[in-house]
Amino acid sequence: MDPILKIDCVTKRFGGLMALAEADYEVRRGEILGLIGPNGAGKTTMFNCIAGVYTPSDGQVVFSPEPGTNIVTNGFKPEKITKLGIARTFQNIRLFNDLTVLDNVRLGCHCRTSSNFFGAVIRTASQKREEQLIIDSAMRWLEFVGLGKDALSGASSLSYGDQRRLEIARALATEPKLIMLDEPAAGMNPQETQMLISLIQDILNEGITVVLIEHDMKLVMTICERLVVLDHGMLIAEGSPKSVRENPKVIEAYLGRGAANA
Amino acid sequence: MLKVDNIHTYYGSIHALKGVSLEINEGEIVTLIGANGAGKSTTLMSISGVTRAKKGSVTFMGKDITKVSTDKIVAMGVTQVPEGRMIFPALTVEENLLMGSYLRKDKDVVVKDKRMVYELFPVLSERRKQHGGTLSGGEQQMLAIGRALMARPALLLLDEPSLGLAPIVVENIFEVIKKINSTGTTVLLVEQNAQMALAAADRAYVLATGEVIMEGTSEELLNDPKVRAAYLGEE
Amino acid sequence: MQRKLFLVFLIAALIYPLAPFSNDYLLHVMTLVMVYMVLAMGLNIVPGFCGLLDLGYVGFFGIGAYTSGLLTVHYGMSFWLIVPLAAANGALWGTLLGAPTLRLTGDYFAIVTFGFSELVVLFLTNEIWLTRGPLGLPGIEPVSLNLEFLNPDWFWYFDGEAPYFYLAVIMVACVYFLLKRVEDSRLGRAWFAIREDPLAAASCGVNILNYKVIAFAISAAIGAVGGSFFARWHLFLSPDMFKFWESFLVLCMVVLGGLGNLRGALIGAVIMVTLGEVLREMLPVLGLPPETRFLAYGLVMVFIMRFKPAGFFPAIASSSKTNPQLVALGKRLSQTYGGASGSDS
Amino acid sequence: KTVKIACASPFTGPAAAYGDNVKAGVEIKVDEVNAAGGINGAQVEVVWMDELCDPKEAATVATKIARDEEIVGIVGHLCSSAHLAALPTYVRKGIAAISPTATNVTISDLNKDRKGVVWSFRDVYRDDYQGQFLAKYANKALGLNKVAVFYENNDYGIGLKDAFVGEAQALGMDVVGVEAYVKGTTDFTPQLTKLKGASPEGIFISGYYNEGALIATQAKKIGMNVVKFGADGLDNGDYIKLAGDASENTYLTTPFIADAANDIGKKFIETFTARYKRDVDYMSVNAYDAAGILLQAIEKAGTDRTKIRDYMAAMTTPEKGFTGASGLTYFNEHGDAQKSAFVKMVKGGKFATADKQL
Amino acid sequence: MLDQFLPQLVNGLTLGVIYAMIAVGYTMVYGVIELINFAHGEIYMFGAFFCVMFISVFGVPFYLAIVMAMGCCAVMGILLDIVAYRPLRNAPRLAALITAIGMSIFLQNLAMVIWGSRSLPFVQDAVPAYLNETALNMGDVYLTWLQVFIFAVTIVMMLGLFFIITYTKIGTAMRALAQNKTAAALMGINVNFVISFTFALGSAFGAMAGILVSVYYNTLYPTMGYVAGVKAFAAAVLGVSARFRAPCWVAWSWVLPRPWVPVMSRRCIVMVSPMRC
Ligand SMILES: Nc1ncnc2c1ncn2[C@@H]1O[C@H](COP(=O)(O)OP(=O)(O)OP(=O)(O)O)[C@@H](O)[C@H]1O
Ligand SMILES: Nc1ncnc2c1ncn2[C@@H]1O[C@H](COP(=O)(O)OP(=O)(O)OP(=O)(O)O)[C@@H](O)[C@H]1O
Ligand SMILES: [Mg+2]
Ligand SMILES: [Mg+2]
Repeated sequence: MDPILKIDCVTKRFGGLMALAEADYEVRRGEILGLIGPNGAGKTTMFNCIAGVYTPSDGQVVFSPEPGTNIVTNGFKPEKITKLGIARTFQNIRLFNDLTVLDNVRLGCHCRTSSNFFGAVIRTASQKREEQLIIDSAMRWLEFVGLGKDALSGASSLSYGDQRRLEIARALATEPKLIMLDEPAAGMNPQETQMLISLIQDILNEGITVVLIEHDMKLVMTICERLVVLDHGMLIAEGSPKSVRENPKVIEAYLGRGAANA
Repeated sequence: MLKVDNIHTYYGSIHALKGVSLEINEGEIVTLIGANGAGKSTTLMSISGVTRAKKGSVTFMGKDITKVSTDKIVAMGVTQVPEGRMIFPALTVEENLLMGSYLRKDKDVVVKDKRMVYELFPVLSERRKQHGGTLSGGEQQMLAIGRALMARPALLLLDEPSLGLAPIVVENIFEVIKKINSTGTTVLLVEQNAQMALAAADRAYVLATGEVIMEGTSEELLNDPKVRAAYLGEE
Repeated sequence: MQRKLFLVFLIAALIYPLAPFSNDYLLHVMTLVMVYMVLAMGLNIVPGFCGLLDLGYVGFFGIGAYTSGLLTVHYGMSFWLIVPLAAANGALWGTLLGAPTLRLTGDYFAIVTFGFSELVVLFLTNEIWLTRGPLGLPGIEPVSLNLEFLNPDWFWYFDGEAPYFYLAVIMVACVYFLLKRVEDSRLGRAWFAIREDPLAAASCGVNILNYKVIAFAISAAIGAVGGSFFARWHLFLSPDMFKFWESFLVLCMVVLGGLGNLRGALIGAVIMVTLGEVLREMLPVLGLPPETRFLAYGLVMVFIMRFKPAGFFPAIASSSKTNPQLVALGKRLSQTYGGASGSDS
Repeated sequence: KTVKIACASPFTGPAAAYGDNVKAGVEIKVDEVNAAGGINGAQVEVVWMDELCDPKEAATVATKIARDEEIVGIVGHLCSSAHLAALPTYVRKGIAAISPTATNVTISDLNKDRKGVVWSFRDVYRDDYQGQFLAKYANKALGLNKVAVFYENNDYGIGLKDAFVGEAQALGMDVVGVEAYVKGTTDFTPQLTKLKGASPEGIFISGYYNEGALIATQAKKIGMNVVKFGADGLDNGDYIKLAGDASENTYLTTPFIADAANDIGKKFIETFTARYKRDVDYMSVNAYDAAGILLQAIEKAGTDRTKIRDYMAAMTTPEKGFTGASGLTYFNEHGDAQKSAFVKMVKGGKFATADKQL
Repeated sequence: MLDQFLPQLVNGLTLGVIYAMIAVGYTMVYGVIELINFAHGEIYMFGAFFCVMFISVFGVPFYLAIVMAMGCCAVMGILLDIVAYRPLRNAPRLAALITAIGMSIFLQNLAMVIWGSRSLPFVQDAVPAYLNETALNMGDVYLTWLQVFIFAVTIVMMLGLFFIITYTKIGTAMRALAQNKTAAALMGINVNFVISFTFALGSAFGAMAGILVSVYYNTLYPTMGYVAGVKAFAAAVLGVSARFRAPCWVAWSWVLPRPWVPVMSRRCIVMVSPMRC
């Protein structure tokens, strides 16, 4: 199994504080990797380092969109990384609230399209075709996450769970190789979590690798093939859900006795 | 203690609450469950007077607070942990906590409470001097809860306190809720994690699309098949 | 219904100048309104579409005006040549100013633009060798239409207000449709994304800085076009016509009309320009001295904002109603999902 | 029945104070005429047009005036820039304007239509005339050789300054410093301290009285008790009020000196001070006379715009001239007033004829 | 050059502190509700006029008149907030900005209608004589007591303000409110009161500045708020960018109005400084 993403001794400092301390692991092509750990362990920071919001103070992030091609993405701007094929969602939803649901997803298509000012002004045939393409693929992703019917309504009028799904659709529209979900199930009730689980499975079937941060053990244990556990920015455990669940370090730092009822 | 009598709340044209009524007695833990967009947060906001109820009335300790301004309501002892944390990003953790005790005069007790909060959430005491905005999601959640505790409220409104917290902390949170309840604070709890909410609460209301569709003691609801299917995620 | 009324009004306005009873004063005011319409639409791009506060827009207006004025006075260049040149010049300065400073967020950027417009005024005031400074730039030739290559006596001076009126109409129409199209395109969406949430925009692959600069340059170019027309119409320029107050005036138009909405910009221009003239008429009728004119002016502004905080046309992604592709989509949706499909866009 | 004339000036905005002066002059004139039974039985009505001294507004106002057939003539504009902006309309529409205050030189070239017919006149000195005159006066009468110059950075200030400096150098005077300032500046100490080093014998203030007063005061503050002199821009009672005793021995050119005024002037002063409770300033006087000229033209030539213009254009010799509060006025072929300048000075806290005249 | 530098420095500082005082008004309001309150310049102007009115019409003694004028302007500031801005609390930010501009136009013209458009001298004989005497004099540098007074007043007021903002309850309330109104309300902070208080304080400062300027130059006129306002506005935003970092805006507000800093370079400073502050 060749890795799609290598996290190579990545360290991130904020002043005195070490949010990530030589975290070191890899994401395999076509898997669902769970990234868990206590609050403030550095999970979101990890995402931000991969997505180019932060640059690692130390170490490398190596991304290989195709088997064989390895790109060190340190210091790349977010838009560049998106173009390379890494998409992400945010821990606290960040949608374009004043835009329609469709427009949110159309924006996802931005980095795969090219029409410019002049194209926009003199509506060339090619530009029209492109617009149609954008709309079609946007709709496809909306249907995919089950928001097809709300395409033309305002993003802010969606309920919380739907907003999460919309954010995922937007990320998928960038046609990523790897998608990172930050606590997708937060604030969802069990029913919606169920729907989310199947959605993530579908994403995988699209041939997209998934990394997700989640505190909902039920979800994590059901769909993740492997787990990586961070604590104080350090890797404390890695492996199958089962092995991680038994790991005393993890229980002590993260799961607690209640691990049973997950 | 608190009586919400058939309130209607709107966001512009959106009719978010369509006549919600509920009642909370001194010393209870009452929980409010329901799907996303059911109107739980709106209910809490209407109680705190942030979003005003167009129709209906809210009475607290026998006083009608439907039209009373938010700060007065808080002064009467109703504190909320709002959805989405709403911590002060540019204030340090410490300052955030002190804002919680803004209305309190008993300085020395405040200091004690602060220590109590730090014991409750050790992470926070590590981050003491850090700006609230740079905290991690979960840390912010803890800060929001701690800040509310600093107010020593008579009635505590919690909106999804367990959101984004590690399992170990979640258990812990529910312990805390029980504890402060035992020290005489009444609690109104909104939760997605209905399982634990019902376990902790004495009574519960079920909200759907802005209306109360069910109410009863936690046991009744826990054993109600409809509830189990809809909110405890059992097939 | 409303639409019909509007069309009737529009046509009436268009044929009015030909009517025997038409009077220059009204035409002059209408033309002035249209100049400001162009400015308002141009400015709208920056705060309206990209969500950046720009307090120095008049700077580009001035650049355009003086480019046009000077080229006319010194080289007697034809208006039709000047317009593109002025636009280019505006865009150039827009880029030069934007590229380094658009990294600044919020009001720091506002201050920079503010400083820039002051800088332009200072340049115009102090570089007397070029602009004649405060003495102003009088004696600019009016626009002329020269078709002599078709027919030896096809040469017209734009004399009086009517021809300028129509020229302005054309200008406004062009800018309006240009922006309408941009608004509903990949470019426009990118701007909105930046306005809503830069980080999310970046994670959609939008290169924020580039798009901001593009927006700024386009807006500058439009301002310059307005200026180049203004110079050849007004026939006199002086630096203090481009004081920062003008920037605020245009900003007021944009906000009063409805930030981020083109029709709003148009309405805003009409209100802010005519208001002054209307009051000029009204005050004597109400028996108030002329000194109270701007007293009332200020009050009216306050009241409009009080009762229409989001302006007359609150911004909404209206494109889905006009864009055929989206209309088609809407139909398809309501077929597949029945009436359920929300379309409160 | 009534005759309408327009008076276009800033009545609001930063320049409103000046507009006020013009308004006063015109009001008095018109009231006099009306009191005396109007023009050929018709009462005179003034349409006040506020243009904020802003070219854009001025151009608008111009079209508004031009379109109202009842209006037969215009007193205005106050600011040269506004006047220049309005001119094209007046020329195109053929209505005569007479400005009491616009001194900019370029007006003389742009006030003619393609056939060379003059449509705008002015009852005020051109900048260059005053500038040169003052230079001569400073040198010959006051015997100054070393002068410093302050000028407001606007058309008036610059025009005046250029003329003055040019003439001064021609006369072999030594101009030790030329400092610009913008309207609304309140602090001149820096420039003054700088100039103090060069120890000039006099300061030429090429601007208006508000800033002029500040310059005088601050010059005194830092111990520069030198002669100050300026043009009609300083000619306002407020100059003395604001500058206090710092205004002592300031010399300025003016079309009009209170204590040397003719009877018309004397009468005007009475009415003015009685009505407005302040000292007469040159703007009011010029406005008074400008209105006078216009009304006389109407009286003689009737209410036809062109005829009125022709009448004024014909006032090219002293005989055909108009005698008003500021003495005799007639125009040259460019419509510029030909009148002799007086010099007055501040003495004992008020204006008085300067002891030396040229 | 140097022999001129010192006196200029003194004079510049005098002005600088005054501008700083106006800037404070902006900074506070801006800091709390992110509103560029353009009407602040007019408050400053009204301060001067009120003071003169109290002296010349009611014969109030100089210092008392100052205090009274400040009081009036404080009230005026509060009214301004209640009437104009409060209704727009939840409206888009620019709406309030436009209202501010409208208010500024309104107030300026109101003053013109009330007191006429021409400049008035400050009632000199009401000003205690010793203020115009030189306090200390060494070579080119000399300070009048008035300047001393100006410095003293400013320093005292600034310190007071600093104390209020950093140490008092209402100060912290201001800072909290600036970040999240809802949350602040949920802490039991009376939002409207705090904002009104901010306006009152800022306006009082503005009034004081206006009075000092009009005494210093012995002139006041309805449009004086316009120029001062704009300069202070620039200074204020730069100040805000430095988050209540006093020295920064004192410095800027001192540099900006200096004529002897070549105009061009001054504007350049305005342009680059945000990146530096
Ligand atoms: N910009 C910053 N400045 C300073 N400290 C920061 C910053 N961002 C994050 N941190 C700190 O780094 C640590 C890791 O933050 P991070 O958001 O990655 O935690 P997390 O694993 O996502 O926790 P949670 O599960 O609660 O979201 C936290 O303790 C936080 O306080
Ligand atoms: N600020 C707002 N503007 C417009 N509509 C809103 C706003 N806030 C909530 N709503 C709408 O009001 C209804 C109730 O929202 P509310 O947040 O109270 O639901 P909730 O039960 O708290 O859901 P969740 O579990 O996601 O918090 C929803 O339909 C939501 O779309
Ligand atoms: Mg996180
Ligand atoms: Mg909620």
